[in-house]
Amino acid sequence: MRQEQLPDLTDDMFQPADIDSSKNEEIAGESTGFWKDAWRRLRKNLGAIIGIVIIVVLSLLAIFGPMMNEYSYHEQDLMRAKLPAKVPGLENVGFLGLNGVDIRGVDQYEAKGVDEYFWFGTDEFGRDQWTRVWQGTRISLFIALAAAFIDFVIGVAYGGISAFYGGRVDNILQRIIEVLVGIPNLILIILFILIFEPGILSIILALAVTGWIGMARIVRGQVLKLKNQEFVLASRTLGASDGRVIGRHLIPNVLGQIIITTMFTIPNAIFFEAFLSFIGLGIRPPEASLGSIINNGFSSLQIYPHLVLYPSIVISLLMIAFNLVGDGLRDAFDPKLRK
Amino acid sequence: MGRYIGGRVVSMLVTFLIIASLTFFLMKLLPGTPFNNQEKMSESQIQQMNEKYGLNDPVPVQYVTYMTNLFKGDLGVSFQQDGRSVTTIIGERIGPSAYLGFQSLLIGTIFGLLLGIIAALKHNTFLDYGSMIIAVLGISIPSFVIAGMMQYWVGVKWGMLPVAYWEGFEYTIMPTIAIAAAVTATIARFMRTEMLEVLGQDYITTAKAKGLTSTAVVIKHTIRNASIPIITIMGPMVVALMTGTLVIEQIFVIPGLGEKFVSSIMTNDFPIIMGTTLFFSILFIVVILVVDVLYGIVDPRIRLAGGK
Amino acid sequence: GGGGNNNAGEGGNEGGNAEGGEGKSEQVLNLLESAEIPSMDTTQATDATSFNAMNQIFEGLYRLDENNKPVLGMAADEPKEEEKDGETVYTFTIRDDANWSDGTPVTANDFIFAWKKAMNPDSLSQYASMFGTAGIKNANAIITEGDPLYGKVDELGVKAVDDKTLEITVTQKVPYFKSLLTFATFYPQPKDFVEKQGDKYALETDTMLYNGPFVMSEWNHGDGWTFEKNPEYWDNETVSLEKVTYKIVKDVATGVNLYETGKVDRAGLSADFVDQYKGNEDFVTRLEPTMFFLRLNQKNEALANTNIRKALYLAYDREGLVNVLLNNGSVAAKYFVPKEFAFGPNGKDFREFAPDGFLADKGAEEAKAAWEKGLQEIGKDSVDLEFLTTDTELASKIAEYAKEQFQTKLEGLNVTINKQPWKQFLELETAGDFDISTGGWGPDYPDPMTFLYMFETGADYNRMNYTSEKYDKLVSGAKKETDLEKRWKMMQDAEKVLIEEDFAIVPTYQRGTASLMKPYVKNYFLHPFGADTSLKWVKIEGK
Amino acid sequence: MEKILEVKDLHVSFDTFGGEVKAVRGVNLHLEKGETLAIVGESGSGKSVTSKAIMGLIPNPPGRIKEGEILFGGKDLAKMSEKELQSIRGSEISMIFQDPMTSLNPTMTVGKQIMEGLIKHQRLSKTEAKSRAIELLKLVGIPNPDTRVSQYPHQFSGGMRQRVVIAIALACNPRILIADEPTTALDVTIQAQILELLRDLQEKMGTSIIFITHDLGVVANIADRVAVMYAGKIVETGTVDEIFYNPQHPYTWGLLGSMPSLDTSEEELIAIPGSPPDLTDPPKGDAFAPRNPYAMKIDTELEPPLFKISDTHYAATWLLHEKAPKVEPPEAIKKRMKGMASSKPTMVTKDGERNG
Amino acid sequence: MANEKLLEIKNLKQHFKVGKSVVKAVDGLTFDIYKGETFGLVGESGCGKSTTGRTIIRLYDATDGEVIFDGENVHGKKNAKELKKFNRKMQMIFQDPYASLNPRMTVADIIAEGIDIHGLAKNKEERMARVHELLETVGLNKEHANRYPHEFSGGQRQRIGIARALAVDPEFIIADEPISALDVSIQAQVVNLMKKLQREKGLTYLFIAHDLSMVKYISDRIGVMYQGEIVELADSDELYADPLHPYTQSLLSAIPLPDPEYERSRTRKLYDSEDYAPKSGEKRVLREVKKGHWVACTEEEYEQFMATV
Ligand SMILES: Nc1ncnc2c1ncn2[C@@H]1O[C@H](COP(=O)(O)OP(=O)(O)OP(=O)(O)O)[C@@H](O)[C@H]1O
Ligand SMILES: Nc1ncnc2c1ncn2[C@@H]1O[C@H](COP(=O)(O)OP(=O)(O)OP(=O)(O)O)[C@@H](O)[C@H]1O
Ligand SMILES: [Mg+2]
Ligand SMILES: [Mg+2]
Repeated sequence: MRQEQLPDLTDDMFQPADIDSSKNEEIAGESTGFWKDAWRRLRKNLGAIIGIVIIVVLSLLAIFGPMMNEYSYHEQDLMRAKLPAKVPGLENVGFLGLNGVDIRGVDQYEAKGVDEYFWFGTDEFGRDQWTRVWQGTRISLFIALAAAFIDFVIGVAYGGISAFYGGRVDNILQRIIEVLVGIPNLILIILFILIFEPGILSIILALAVTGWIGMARIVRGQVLKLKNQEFVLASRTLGASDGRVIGRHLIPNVLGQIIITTMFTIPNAIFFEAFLSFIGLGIRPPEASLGSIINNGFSSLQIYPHLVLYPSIVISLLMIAFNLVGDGLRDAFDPKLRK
Repeated sequence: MGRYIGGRVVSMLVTFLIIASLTFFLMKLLPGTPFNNQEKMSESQIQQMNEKYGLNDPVPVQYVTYMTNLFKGDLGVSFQQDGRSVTTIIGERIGPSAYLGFQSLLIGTIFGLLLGIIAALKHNTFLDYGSMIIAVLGISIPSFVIAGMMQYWVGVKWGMLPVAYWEGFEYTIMPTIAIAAAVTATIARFMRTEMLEVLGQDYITTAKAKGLTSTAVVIKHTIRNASIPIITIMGPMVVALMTGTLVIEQIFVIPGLGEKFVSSIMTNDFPIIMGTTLFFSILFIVVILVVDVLYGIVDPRIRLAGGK
Repeated sequence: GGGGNNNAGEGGNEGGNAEGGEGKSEQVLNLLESAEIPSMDTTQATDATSFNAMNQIFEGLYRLDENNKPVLGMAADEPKEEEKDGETVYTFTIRDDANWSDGTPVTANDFIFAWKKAMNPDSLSQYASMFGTAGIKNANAIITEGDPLYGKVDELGVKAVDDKTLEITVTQKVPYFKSLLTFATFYPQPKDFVEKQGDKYALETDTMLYNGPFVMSEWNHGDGWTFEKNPEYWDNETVSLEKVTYKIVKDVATGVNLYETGKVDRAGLSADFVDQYKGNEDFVTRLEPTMFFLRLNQKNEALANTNIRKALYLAYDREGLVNVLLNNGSVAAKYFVPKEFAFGPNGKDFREFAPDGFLADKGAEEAKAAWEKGLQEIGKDSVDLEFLTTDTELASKIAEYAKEQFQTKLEGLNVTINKQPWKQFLELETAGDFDISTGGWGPDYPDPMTFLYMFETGADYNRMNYTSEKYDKLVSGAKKETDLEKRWKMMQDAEKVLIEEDFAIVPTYQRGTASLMKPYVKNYFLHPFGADTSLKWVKIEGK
Repeated sequence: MEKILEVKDLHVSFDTFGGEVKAVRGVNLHLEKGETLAIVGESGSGKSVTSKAIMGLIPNPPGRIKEGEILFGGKDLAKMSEKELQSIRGSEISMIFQDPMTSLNPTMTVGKQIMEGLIKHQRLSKTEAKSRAIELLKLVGIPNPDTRVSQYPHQFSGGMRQRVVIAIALACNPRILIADEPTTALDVTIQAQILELLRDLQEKMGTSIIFITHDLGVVANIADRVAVMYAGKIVETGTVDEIFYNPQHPYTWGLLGSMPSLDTSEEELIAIPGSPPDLTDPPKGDAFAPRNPYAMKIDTELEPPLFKISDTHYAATWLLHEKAPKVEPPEAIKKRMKGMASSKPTMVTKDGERNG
Repeated sequence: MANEKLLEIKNLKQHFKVGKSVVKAVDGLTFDIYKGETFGLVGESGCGKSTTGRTIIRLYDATDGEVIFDGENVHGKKNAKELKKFNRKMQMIFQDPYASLNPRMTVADIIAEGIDIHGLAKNKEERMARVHELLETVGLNKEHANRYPHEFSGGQRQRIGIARALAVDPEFIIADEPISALDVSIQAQVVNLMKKLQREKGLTYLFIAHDLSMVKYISDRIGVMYQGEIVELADSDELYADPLHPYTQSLLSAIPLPDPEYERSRTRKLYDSEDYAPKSGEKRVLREVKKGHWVACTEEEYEQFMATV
């Protein structure tokens, strides 16, 4: 401290200061709960925000996209089949390829005498791809969310019970998982779809047959760790019932992990549904999921790339978005970053 | 160690038996008969075929017969491929699948580790984001799309690699890339997380305090410790690669097991379904055991615990 | 041979051509197949891939030529015909130079051995009924359970007079008798060798013997196989190809890519690729005698009504289907017996009496009228129908198309698609558990009867509860009728009843296939029944 | 005495979510050859950050040395390149960390971990390094060093692991050893052993030690001089006797008073009320003022300068200013103050000038 | 201090199965705690102190032995209601101020957990009033009620933990190393608070720690544990003045005190349980060598101790 910075030190300044002792324990700033704090972290994570924005936009498009033009997802018109994408306004921006010209350089709109614009082109039935892609997104998302939800319910219950009761219960439940894991899940899923009526419901159930195992494992691990934590012991010494311990202490503390896991389950389910479509076990046409649209277009990948391109972009964006959000949440919930 | 493995083998056998039984009964729920060209068969012919393959017996009897034969090492003969034994069929199919799976795993792991390491070391930089974008794309784009694009551009348009078939090393390149993309992505993400975790450990600070160069710290102390947990995801991945390559096998005309597996389900070729399922289950169980043992070898902390 | 079923609809990947050397073209042909060979035992095989392979390496008494006419194969001459007691005895002489690939002669016993094996309940061929179709004595009885002759294969009307003389006794002369003899089920098998091999017979290349133009030199199950010229073949001078390779390729795009890079000489095309290759000099289409149609299950109250069925028949726009969706040379069909398939006593196409089928000029207008009438008759204003189909890409496309066609044109109709894997599909269809289902049928022999017998009352393939006395009478009459002109007429009438009067089925299209074939492949013959191709005459020229 | 290390006006900050954490805010200290300097202070006061700054191990980002010099052998460590630092770390200056359970790499034998530094700095061959490692293990008192050398950390008990960590730090005979709470995680008996070991080694090798701890008992045991840190600053420094028997800063009083001595009878311990300040926004004036029962108005406005009490004893509190009222330290502290009549404190400016 | 026994522990054993082996964490403890006193339990890490505390409060079911609280056996078969009553009388304060508070609950909810479980408040207002009162008791203020644990420093958290324990008005509190994880300057806050509460509410403490100077300061009597057993037990001054068991001596000689002069002269005594193993194969049992001073010794050693006293 430089001398000239020292002003005159008057006697007065050496009088005892009245320090408000209650201020001692004051905590500055707003109270931040776990969720609020996590949200704050998440907000600072650019990737996660991009992910959230993508999910929101795609979800909105999944809801409203099919209504944005006059075509329905099943309306066929073979006269306008397999048109490439053409978007008003963007049609003149050459490199975007949204001008209705196919890869051989022919303007198909002109060739087929079509005046309308199909933003994502049309498929082999002349159905509007835009409408179908968003319709498909809707179904894919629905399947994924539903499968994730079932995984969540079964996984949390199973893992929670296994860890909470421990001992023999845990042992038996873990053996069961071992066996389930030993059966390649592809066969289980395929058998499931074959035995039940094909359709959205059986796909969801099939995805859920083995899907919950990951969740169960994570919940079990977490609960095992938590149940000997001192705050749980404290609650027990206060005479808390099992229900209370589970509901107030265990679940809220594994919730973060559960959400993260779910975030990764969703893209996996979307992906697996696409895979099932590929081996011909998809949903009933003319309804379509993103997977089945890609699968249908796949055979003409070289000739009509637009049939694969747009749904692929959407599915990839969805996967990326959920992964980004999952990663972001993991960082946001990471206890190591908190004090 | 020996006793530990012994104990594990016993529990593996039990698991295996349960899986075998479960699959058997599940399979019996499959609709339809296993006969080809059923459309041209009359009722009585179907009956005769059922008789011939013992499909008219009550399911429990079939089960006992199957399990007895199984213990004799007899997996039966394929319904679809007249008279060829299941073991022969699996035997001739496993080679390409195993080779492809192994090669993809190797390449995917190497690249995944590299990407993950780079991302972690350059945490929150452009390189980190770049690697993670690659990683996420790797998981996001369906492998058959990657495969189809490659076949067309690399194979046909540029003529750099053979379009399909399984006739030598250059034939394995494209399928390997298509499969390895997802492996790379998964490993890269995992590795990044683990690396970041390890980089924050005290022993890394200790190593730095010794005056080791950053490279030495990363190579000697970080990578090894970060890779250990990766071993655990390798187990399921190995099996997934063996079963899950069917799409790639189809596109690149590779006579592998994955393709056979799915087609046997589609054609109700019961002995093949059972055979392949059991094969995969054994593979899976063994791989898990190997992974656990390996884990113990790589991580000295576990070795002793396991040895008790 | 091979029955067209729904599964076989996609652009098949049989195809072929050869790579040429310098100067004179190298006589090698590289082809694709879409499936594995399930069996090389002529009595056990059931599928197109096996039959096709067998046609190149085995030979029966006859084989099909370029024009699908039976020409002499193992038989040295046309048979002697003797008629007595309403039975006809054909006596065939087997070529002196007909040998198996190990040099042993092909004998009359080899034929009888193989045929009896096919009829034997222990090793029953799924095609055992062909012997009955050919009219061979006792054939039907031997394979009918409960019949006193059941299982007594020695009662089959065939006899080896000596090593090279074979007698076949038929109780009914059928016009397509010789064509049937080209079919794999009628091939011989080397008795001693087969018995020596036991279970192993025909499992690998070294556990079988060949008597056809080629031998199988390599067989990598699941991957492909290779044929080489058979030096022991009696007519090996005609055979040009030295080597033929087959690869199993299930993905159409892969096949096309392989074709583009010169790895194969022939590749099947799917609709999308047709757009790309139409106009290309390699592009070929071919009309096959395989028919696709919809079964309308008359168990369903609405479908029991003729007007409703008529409405469905008329509402379906087949042009869009064949020109845009299939786009592979398929032809819109309002008929059931295919074009360019069966030729009458006068040498004219069966179809000529109604070239474009029935009610060819009627369309959506009439469909609507019939629909309304039908609805009135059943007293409903809406109908829900379940459309059963398989899960292949093409099948679901067609189903989607049909659904849209029906729903947009027929007000009050609601169609639900039930997509099932093939096995499950058959299960449901056989059980009559459907309203509309997709069907396909390919001929087993070159005669309209191979189609028409399907829908007799109670027939195995009449899964839609269709009964018509008139139809039954015409068909059974035609079966017995020996006057070929009359028989022909009866069959044409039957088709008319089936479709124009009863609308029992809704025919949709006659299948075409589009493929690419290298122009240097010459004499590549395709057949409408039996084996798909004959490679015996193929030459590589000007490569 | 020879100053082998001198830290001048060191400022270290971390950029975090909550803003800039000013972890170290102008630390001055020096270390003499062969002595042990103890740094005490409560959690978060910047002890570890200071020592890491000396080692050049502040993680960047988020941390950075904002200002100040760290002079070692005439060179400023704060301005050295990473490469130069690497040649100093482990050979000239080494460090021991708090938790022996986590400071060793679990997948490498302890021998290898000791050898690494030797191979790097002394260019020993593998076999030489190994025999040296065995020697070192023996030196730190590990029985059967020959077999122990090829074992893994998990096969050692906590106390033994800390010995291994010490062996690693001592491998290249460093001139300075920084021990950051090396015994906090250990049992008292093992702690005593480790302290003895460190003292022995210091005697044998003449190493200078910076010993960080918050256990005053340990300080009394091992230190020659003591620096008391609070909120990123050194608030009092002096010889161990000066700090224990003549403490001048109210924070030091608090620290000493909060520990019962074996003869403390029933009276209350002196608790320092409240919690340490938030270093993202350190309070104006004296950071300790809000918790200081003797706080004066000036404390809330002006940061106190260092007052010199003796040649070795300095404290930063306005209480030492001539105008400040004479305050009585608490009873417990008064009891400690034995015959160390304080000479008149003088104010010291930053550059060492005196001010009457 | 009334000499009324609040807690009697008789031959308490707690064995854990770890894989196939058994860890005898607590192996035959016997001691009493009197009403209103602080009983200190010291010993090296892993000797079974925490296990003892947790077994007493029934977080573990004892393998063997009795815990008699207020004349009732705690480990007998009990129904839920009786257990609940018992939970109100005995409470625990934990070691790790970070792990002992549920990070997802507000301070108010944490403190009020006991109130909620036992239905001690009629309505929300009463509950909040009680929470505020408790916060004040432990030196925090109302405003803290709606904050989350991570916003507090270690000392504050520990005080929240104390408030939680106090919420049900217990008679007996087990404090398992309540200050080990805290800063020196903050340790005093907690210790002073505990002493204050004892004075005001007549609480009885079982104080577990390894910091001997603090234990001596706070405890009336101290038990020294070694490998699951008590080796010496005496009044705290007595124990420090005249430690008889060599382990106690070694422990005491190892503590550094904040007094440089003392430190310069302190010499450490070593203890090796194997050297000290009784040769005769006899087992050492706790015997009272002076009034209130118990030492684990053999018959022979007992004679010796008695002789020197
Ligand atoms: N990597 C970092 N990122 C952000 N802040 C940090 C980091 N390292 C230290 N700090 C902050 O610097 C301040 C001083 O920390 P330091 O570790 O030096 O404390 P200390 O005195 O060693 O405490 P302890 O006794 O707990 O070890 C603390 O407020 C801490 O939060
Ligand atoms: N739940 C348990 N399962 C198995 N072993 C246990 C369990 N709890 C404690 N132990 C073992 O019992 C012994 C005594 O442990 P305890 O925690 O009581 O020691 P402590 O004296 O409290 O030690 P510290 O001072 O480290 O807290 C240790 O060896 C410990 O590993
Ligand atoms: Mg520190
Ligand atoms: Mg403990």
